[in-house]
Amino acid sequence: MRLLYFAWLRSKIGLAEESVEPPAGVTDVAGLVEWLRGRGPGYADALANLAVVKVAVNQEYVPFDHPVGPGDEVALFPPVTGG
Amino acid sequence: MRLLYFAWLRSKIGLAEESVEPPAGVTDVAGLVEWLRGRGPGYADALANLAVVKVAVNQEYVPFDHPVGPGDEVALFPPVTGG
Amino acid sequence: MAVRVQEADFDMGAELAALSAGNRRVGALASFVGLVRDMHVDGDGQPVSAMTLEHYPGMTERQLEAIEAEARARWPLEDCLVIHRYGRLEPGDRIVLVACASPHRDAAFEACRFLMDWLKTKAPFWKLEETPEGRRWVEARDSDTAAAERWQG
Amino acid sequence: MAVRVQEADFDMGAELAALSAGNRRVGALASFVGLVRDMHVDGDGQPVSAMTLEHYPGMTERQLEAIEAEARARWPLEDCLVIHRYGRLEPGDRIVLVACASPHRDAAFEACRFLMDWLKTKAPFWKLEETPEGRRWVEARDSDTAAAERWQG
Repeated sequence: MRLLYFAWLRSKIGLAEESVEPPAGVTDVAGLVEWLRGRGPGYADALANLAVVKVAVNQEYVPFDHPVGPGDEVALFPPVTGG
Repeated sequence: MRLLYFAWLRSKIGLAEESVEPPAGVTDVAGLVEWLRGRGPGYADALANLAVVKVAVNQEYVPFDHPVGPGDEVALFPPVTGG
Repeated sequence: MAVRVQEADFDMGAELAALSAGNRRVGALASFVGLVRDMHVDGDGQPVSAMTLEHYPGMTERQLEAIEAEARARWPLEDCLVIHRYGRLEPGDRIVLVACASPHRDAAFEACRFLMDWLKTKAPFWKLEETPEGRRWVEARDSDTAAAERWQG
Repeated sequence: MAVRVQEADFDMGAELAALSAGNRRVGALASFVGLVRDMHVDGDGQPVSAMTLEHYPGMTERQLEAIEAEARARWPLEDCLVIHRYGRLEPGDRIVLVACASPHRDAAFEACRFLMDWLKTKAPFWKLEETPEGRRWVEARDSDTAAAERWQG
């Protein structure tokens, strides 16, 4: 699974992207986020408040109960501020 | 008094502008229009339906009961269609 | 602030760039360009080969300046521009440019639309269309009057 | 129809002219340009010396294309264009251009505003401002979310 982080999530996690193989129990975005939080203080800090975290799976916005699997591109980022 | 006609009022009357000296009884736009109607069939035709005639006195829109006097510039024209 | 009534075409890029040039408070620039269509405005299918825009010199500038001052009183505009052409124009030709520069996009959009709605109902211009059946004066549209009335009261 | 995500600036005049070129059905061309201001968007008085726009390549184009397709489904548009820049920009620089060409001015104005509202809340761009107190990520504004919600349902 390919993970992408943008804006302050990227700064806090310290990575722009990574490839991960979460345990079999991780089947949706919420589970993935929970698993990521345990990977270090940067992740825990970045993912502390999910009210300011948006998720895209394969470049489409999805809710936290959306399923994720091995081949997916999952992006985590703050609410957008373009325009 | 200087009179200006635009668009189809100009075509019907056959003049773009003229200087007139209406009789003393003509004191407002309505009186002026009534007097103009008597000046010939072109005027009568152009001024037959006042619902489609707009008036400006000294380049400001006015209602038909607006006063007019010797030094005024009075313009008669159809509803505008610019833009 | 500027209002121009002219026979010549205008340079959209240069005019728009000038509205925010050197002013770092401008975050939003909304604009509108009206062009001559090859079909009558009310969509009766009558093709239009050209049109001539007549206006009332003097009163036109006065009305446009009054409309622009009203827009500037209603919205926080850093600058605004109205250019309206007159004379003979062909399909595809630009007729009018309205542009509003503001710190905020809502103000820029609203003021631009307000100016167009008022210009359609207040600025003394008249369109004479050339069609296969001859020339005819375009009639004022109720929808334009209704659009302008939204801004009143 | 076109959506472009690019680091380079764009030529407003050329882009706008291209939208109606050769199409005699276009009577209305509404456009919006967003520029970098020298002050923080929420007006807290913090000066901004520059900003860097980060985006999500791939998803950005996808979202912009989806937003544009939605606009074309809602309004009778002859053409429309969205250009959004990324990278480092300074006050006065252009960030975004949205333009809609239609036979009718209401459709052109509405679609243009719709696109801007959705772009502000859906297109994956993030602004990092440079201020005297350091860099900071711009926070999303509730007013932008509210503006986008007007178009729903």
